[in-house]
Amino acid sequence: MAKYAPNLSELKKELDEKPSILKGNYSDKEWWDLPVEFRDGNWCFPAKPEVIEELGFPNPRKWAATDQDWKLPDGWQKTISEGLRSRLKKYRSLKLFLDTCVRCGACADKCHFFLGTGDPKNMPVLRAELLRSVYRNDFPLAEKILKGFSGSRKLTAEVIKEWHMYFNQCTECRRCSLFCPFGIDTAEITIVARELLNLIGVNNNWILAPVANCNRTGNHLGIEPHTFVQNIESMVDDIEELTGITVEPTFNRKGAEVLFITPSGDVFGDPGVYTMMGYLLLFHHIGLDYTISTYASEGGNFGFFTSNDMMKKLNAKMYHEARRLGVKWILGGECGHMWRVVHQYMDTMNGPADFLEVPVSPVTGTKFQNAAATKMVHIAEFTADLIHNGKLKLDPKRNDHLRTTFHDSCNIARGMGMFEEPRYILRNVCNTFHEMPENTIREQTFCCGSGSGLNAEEYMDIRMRGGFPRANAVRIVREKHKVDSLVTICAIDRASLTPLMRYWNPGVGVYGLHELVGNALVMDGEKKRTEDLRENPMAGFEDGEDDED
Amino acid sequence: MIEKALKGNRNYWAWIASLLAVIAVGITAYNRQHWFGLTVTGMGRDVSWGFYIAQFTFLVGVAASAVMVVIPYYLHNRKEFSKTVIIGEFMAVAATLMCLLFILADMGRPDRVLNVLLYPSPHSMVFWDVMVLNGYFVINLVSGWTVLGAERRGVPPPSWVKPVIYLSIPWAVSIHTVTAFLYAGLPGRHLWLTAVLAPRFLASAFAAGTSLLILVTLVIKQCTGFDTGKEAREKLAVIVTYAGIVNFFMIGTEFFTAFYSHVPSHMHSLQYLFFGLEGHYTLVPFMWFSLLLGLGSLVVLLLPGRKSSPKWLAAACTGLVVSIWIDKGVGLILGGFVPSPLEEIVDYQPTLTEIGVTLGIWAIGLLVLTLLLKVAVSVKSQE
Amino acid sequence: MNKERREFIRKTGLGVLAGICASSAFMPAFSLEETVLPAWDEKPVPGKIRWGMLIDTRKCLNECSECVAKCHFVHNVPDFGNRKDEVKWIWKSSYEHVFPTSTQQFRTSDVLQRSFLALCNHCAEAPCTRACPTEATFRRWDGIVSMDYHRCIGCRFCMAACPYGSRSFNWRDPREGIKLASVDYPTREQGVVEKCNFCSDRLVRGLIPACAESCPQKALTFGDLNDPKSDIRVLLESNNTMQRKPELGTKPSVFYII
Amino acid sequence: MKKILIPLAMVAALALVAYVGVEYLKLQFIFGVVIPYAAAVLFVAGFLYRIADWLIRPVPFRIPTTAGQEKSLDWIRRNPVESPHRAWEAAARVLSEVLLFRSLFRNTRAELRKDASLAYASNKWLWLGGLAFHWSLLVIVLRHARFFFAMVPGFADFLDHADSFFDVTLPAFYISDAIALGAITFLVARRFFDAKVRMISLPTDYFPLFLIGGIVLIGVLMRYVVRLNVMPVKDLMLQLMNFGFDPPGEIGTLFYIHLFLISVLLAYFPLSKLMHMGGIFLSPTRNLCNNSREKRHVNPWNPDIKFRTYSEYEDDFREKMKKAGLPVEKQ
Amino acid sequence: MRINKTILTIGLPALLMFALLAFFRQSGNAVESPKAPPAPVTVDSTRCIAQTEYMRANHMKVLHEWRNSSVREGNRVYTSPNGSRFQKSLNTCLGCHSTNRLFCFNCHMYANVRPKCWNCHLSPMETP
Repeated sequence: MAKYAPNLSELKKELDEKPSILKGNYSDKEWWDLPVEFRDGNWCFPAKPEVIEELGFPNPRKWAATDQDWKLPDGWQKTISEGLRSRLKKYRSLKLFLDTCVRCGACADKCHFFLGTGDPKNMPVLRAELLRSVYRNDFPLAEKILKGFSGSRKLTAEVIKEWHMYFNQCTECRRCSLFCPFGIDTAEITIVARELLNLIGVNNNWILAPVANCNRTGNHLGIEPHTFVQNIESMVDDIEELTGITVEPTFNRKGAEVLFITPSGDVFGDPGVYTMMGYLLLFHHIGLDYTISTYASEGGNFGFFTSNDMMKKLNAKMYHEARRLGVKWILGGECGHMWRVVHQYMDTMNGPADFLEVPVSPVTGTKFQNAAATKMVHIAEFTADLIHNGKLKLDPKRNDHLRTTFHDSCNIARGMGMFEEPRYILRNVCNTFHEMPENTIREQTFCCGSGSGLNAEEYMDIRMRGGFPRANAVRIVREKHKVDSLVTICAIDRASLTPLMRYWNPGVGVYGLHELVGNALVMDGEKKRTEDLRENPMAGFEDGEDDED
Repeated sequence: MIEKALKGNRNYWAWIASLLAVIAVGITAYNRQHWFGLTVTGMGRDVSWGFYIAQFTFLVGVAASAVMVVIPYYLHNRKEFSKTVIIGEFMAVAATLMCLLFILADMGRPDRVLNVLLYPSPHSMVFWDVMVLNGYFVINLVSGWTVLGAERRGVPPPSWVKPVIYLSIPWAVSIHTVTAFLYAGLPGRHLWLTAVLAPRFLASAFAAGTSLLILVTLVIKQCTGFDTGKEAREKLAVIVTYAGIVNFFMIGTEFFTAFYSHVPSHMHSLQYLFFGLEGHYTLVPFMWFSLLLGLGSLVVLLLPGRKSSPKWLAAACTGLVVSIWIDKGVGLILGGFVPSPLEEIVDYQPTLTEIGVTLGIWAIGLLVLTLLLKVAVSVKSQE
Repeated sequence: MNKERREFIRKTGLGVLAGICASSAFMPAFSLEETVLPAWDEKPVPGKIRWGMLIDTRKCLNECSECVAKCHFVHNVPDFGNRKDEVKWIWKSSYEHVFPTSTQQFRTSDVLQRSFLALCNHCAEAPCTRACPTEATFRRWDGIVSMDYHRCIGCRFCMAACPYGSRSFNWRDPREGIKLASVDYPTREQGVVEKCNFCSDRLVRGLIPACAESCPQKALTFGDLNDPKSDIRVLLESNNTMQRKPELGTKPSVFYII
Repeated sequence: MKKILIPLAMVAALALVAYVGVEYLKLQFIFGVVIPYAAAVLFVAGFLYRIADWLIRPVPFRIPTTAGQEKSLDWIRRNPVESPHRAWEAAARVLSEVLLFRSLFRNTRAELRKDASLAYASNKWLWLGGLAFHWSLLVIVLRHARFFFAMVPGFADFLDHADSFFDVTLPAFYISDAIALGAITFLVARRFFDAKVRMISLPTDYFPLFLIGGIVLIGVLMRYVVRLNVMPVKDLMLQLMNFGFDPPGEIGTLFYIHLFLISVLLAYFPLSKLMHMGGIFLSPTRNLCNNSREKRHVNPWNPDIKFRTYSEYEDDFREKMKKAGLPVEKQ
Repeated sequence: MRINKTILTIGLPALLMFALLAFFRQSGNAVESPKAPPAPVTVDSTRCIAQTEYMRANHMKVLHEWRNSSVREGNRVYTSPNGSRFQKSLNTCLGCHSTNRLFCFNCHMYANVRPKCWNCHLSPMETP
């Protein structure tokens, strides 16, 4: 971390002392005169040529953002302007959002990157202006006449550098969109800008490598089927050791009732694996007839951060696999952007899923009418329904060693609208839950700072700054209520909040919601539990441990 | 922050809806008055002020009583008032707003209200009253809102608020003094022409306004579970007791001056109010009820231990509020007009329209108070 | 052109016009008065004149109310027939009502039976002008306490301040209470206060107040109190007179011979 | 500074054009009849074109910004306006944006305080100023109906009456005039004094503000200060409404400046950010239902993408899968 | 399908526009386009206090100023630039203008301006 991020006291000093327009210091320059500077920690490594080739993307080459010459392909200006033109035809949202902004500034201080960096171009309105200024120059006739009056500018290599910088300092979290009086969603603009950049080979390895992996092996991490199974089986062993219960997940099994898909981070990464153990315990507890696919082994979709086509391509596997296995419906694990894709895009892109049935919980009989078309249920909805119907034996005291707060992941909050279910579950599985301050939760939640494929190690500087508003909110509940556990329902959050907390709020752990469910579940035939899924001692259960010894 | 007032449970919205219904009645009634003129009220040539001005006078007192929490909290740093002080300030805001609305409702030509500012007349007490009331409204709203806003986001309030809050203390005294001067400076009205009127207003304000404040805190506790603290309430009850005693003492001195001097014109109004004059007895039962109720409430407050029982406290406070509302609102205003300068007696009775408008304005005041307190309680009880 | 225009008005505004005509229905047929130049043609010097009135109550006939009728007709004072909405500029009342603080024991029965005229006293120290928040009522250059109906906000503070009950409020639209209208003076609007103006509208035309003019007994003497040679001053100096409620220090300009 | 002065100078120059044109060149007919017609045509045609131009572009995905609980389990209270599930709920959402500026109501101001801590202050001034600005302008436009119709429509008459409630000046003082001028001042001042907004503001942001400000100011001048005879103005307006081409009567130059600036505003409207007036109704993040899991949304250009099928995958990993005990389709 | 949509999106507003135009045309035909009222012939404008044009635009200002100066200051005489003297009174105006009963209302109705003057003061309508 040290190499790519300033140490905390330096960053704090900078936030305290450096003048910025966030603090009301006027800038003496116009935004288009501000230079773009790439330095350690503020750019992601570009995709390796072999990855580009594997994906069939244009302009594979070795380059770095710090290079003077980015080796853009011949005629790149034309590629960009034609790319933009065709996308304007395809998306009303893009055209409308480029046209209707009045620059009222309501969004200005809503972006976590702006709050963390103080960089004016991180005000969502200016981020969009980066593209808008070029659009205005190339498109509507009248504005062309009024050039210089409307802030139009030419498309130059400098502009591309600026795009690369700032459209990769946007996590498509949509917080700005919430406050915009016209609902202008910078995410829509960032999505298109990143598509355009990909057209001329300006890209991000941390996004494209997982995309290539996912295409080939079925998941972002590139885990091949046998390793995938081994990983889960080692979790099964851990679970047996901790609880004395043998859970029995099945793989690629035809005829199961439910296909379970979760981000591969839950299978491979710490602390996601504990969440996975939670799922396995839960499914065992209720005796769910489910299977896990090694082919559709990824819930997340980095295609979403690449291009519309790529998103569709990666997503197509879910329905394809569900049809092949003949399941009735799909259950999805905890993930942020996975659910944005499933909720808002999947059925449109790869539906209709006529071969599936409207999901019905086999335990409670609840029909998930809200998933009648997609046929895919969110695990939090599923579990909340179980708890509400009293189908789970829970002992919230088992989470007494944790004082929790809940982080709404941006996609689940503003791209799906799920707020109550996870809170309901959390209140049922643990006894101490405190909300963070009101302007930082629910629909106003702050991004972890590393979403949308920016979770790269070399990007640590920007990530720690972008996560600052979230970390600051956690700090407040930590000081006020001694909160030490940040619960979330997003795989990227689990991966990215962990270093963020280590950086800003050491001592705060990051947990998946179903990890806490797994802790609290009282399983039939289990042995005396004294440790949570992380093998940390539970509070208040030590006596039992002594007895056993 | 006001968005907090837009979130509430079923009871909250039912309360808001019923207030809105009453406001609608009030608007309808006012519309009638605006169209047909003030003839639709009970006022007339001889009793030319009535219910509206009575409510106004009473509510100025309610507004002024905010200092009874501001002084101990900000001047003497008594922490037990920390939760009550915002309620006092917001009550002052709502009460001042009602005062202004009652003045407006009483005006024959509300469309010309801006004339007061366009042709400022420093020799007129009304001009000063409009100034101090608007000022008090702004001071309390701004200071209360700012302090609450700072508390909501967990930061210290900006430094400019302190002077504004200190300013509110003499300002509170001024609103009631100027209001008393409205009456006390008129040559032909013997009931009002007394130097003790301003101090009497202040005493009754600190008794009735503070009682109302105690009642509001009790209602909040009942409805939201937000408790401003027993200690604060009991301290306020002490203030109520002494202010009440001073108030009744001053009423007594008025009686002495009038009846011992035996000047007929000085006695007439008091005779009309308390004993009836020339066959007119309309207000006599009300005035005695007020007097006995007020004294009874004071006795309850003075009895040991009764203050700490919420029920007794609520009863005594309600008693004092009603007593002073009758005495200072209705009695004082009507008593000033009867007998008239020509020694004629004309009884006054509010009409339904007048009562409708009055209820409407009270409902507006309660609505504003509810919204403000909803915000305050939401902020104060946030995690 | 004109015809077209009228045609248009007829088509578009018949309703509005009808309304206006209806409201004017109570107006008798008459022609407007010729424009007359005022009795003085310069801006008056403040304080030079102070108009006053002396009422010789001995001459006043109990059954006569010519002055009241004339005044109220000339100034379009409405009559609604009830006390509550009553508007009056000048009226007759008993001794103990007009002089409540001067009632003494054992008055002659003559005085007790006599009726007394009451009207605005046009006080030199008027409490009403002090109370008015907009200077809608003010003391003019010639001592008349005047009302500016265009500025009055209808707060009725002047009514509370007036110790003589001389002020009336338009509780309702006064035009409804005018049976016979005069063109010499405008009507008032609902919601403003009005009172005797000492016929400032007539003074400007060189006429004396309507009440004084109409009195068959010539009981009312009007004149300049600042002019020692004026009739009123001569009478004041040769008679024992009194003012209403002199103890209040309002210095009324209306005097009574009892 | 330049980006403020240039639009200001532009508005002044436009006013000067009308002044010179009418006062010296006597082009009353051009400024009173020709230009207003041209501007109206440009406005209507341009506005419709821009709307149509948006409408013909598809909305491939259902992307509402969800600001409240979606419809899920029956016992979970959902938020029908912030996360609309039915069309009328989405319509209510759009209307709440259009009429009440719902999203701006949420506005906060981030404060970076000492010791690197953030606080979010409730900040509704922009909401209030914007609301005051738009509503007062709407009222002003509607009550101008008295110039455009021989018989004034009832609601415009009512608005006129309510707007001139206060009996202050002659001719009657309009409350909306004061509010509009105040709001414009606030919006300009905000662009100038707020460091963030100053940076994002372009000349195109100041220009319409100054233009509208100029129009209102001249209107106020005409009504309360200079005083024009409104008879020929109404003649002209009625004629314009009837598509006549008679030369206008004697009207003060100020009126022509007022009319010319309005014409410029009308013509400029479809070319500029002012089109947000139409755009707000079409915003896909606000006008779509959040029910994409329940009802299928169709993308008219849904591309046909070849994805890696299971059989291709199995072909690659068959041996490894078999070793791991995974079932395979082909042996 | 898409073409239909396009036609609909352009066609509908166009239709609406056409309907609006038709409506205005129609309403225009119903009433002949009225002109500003001509100066009433019966008025001898040389005797008026000012030029007709000035009075048309500023009569309210004149009346307002007259009222203030006469009622509050006793300044009752107005001397016009050509030396004629008038009493500052609405009656001065109506002395001439009452011959046309629609004198005020012609324009005031045309412009839909309803001041409160006539609530108290006589209008030409109220003369025989």
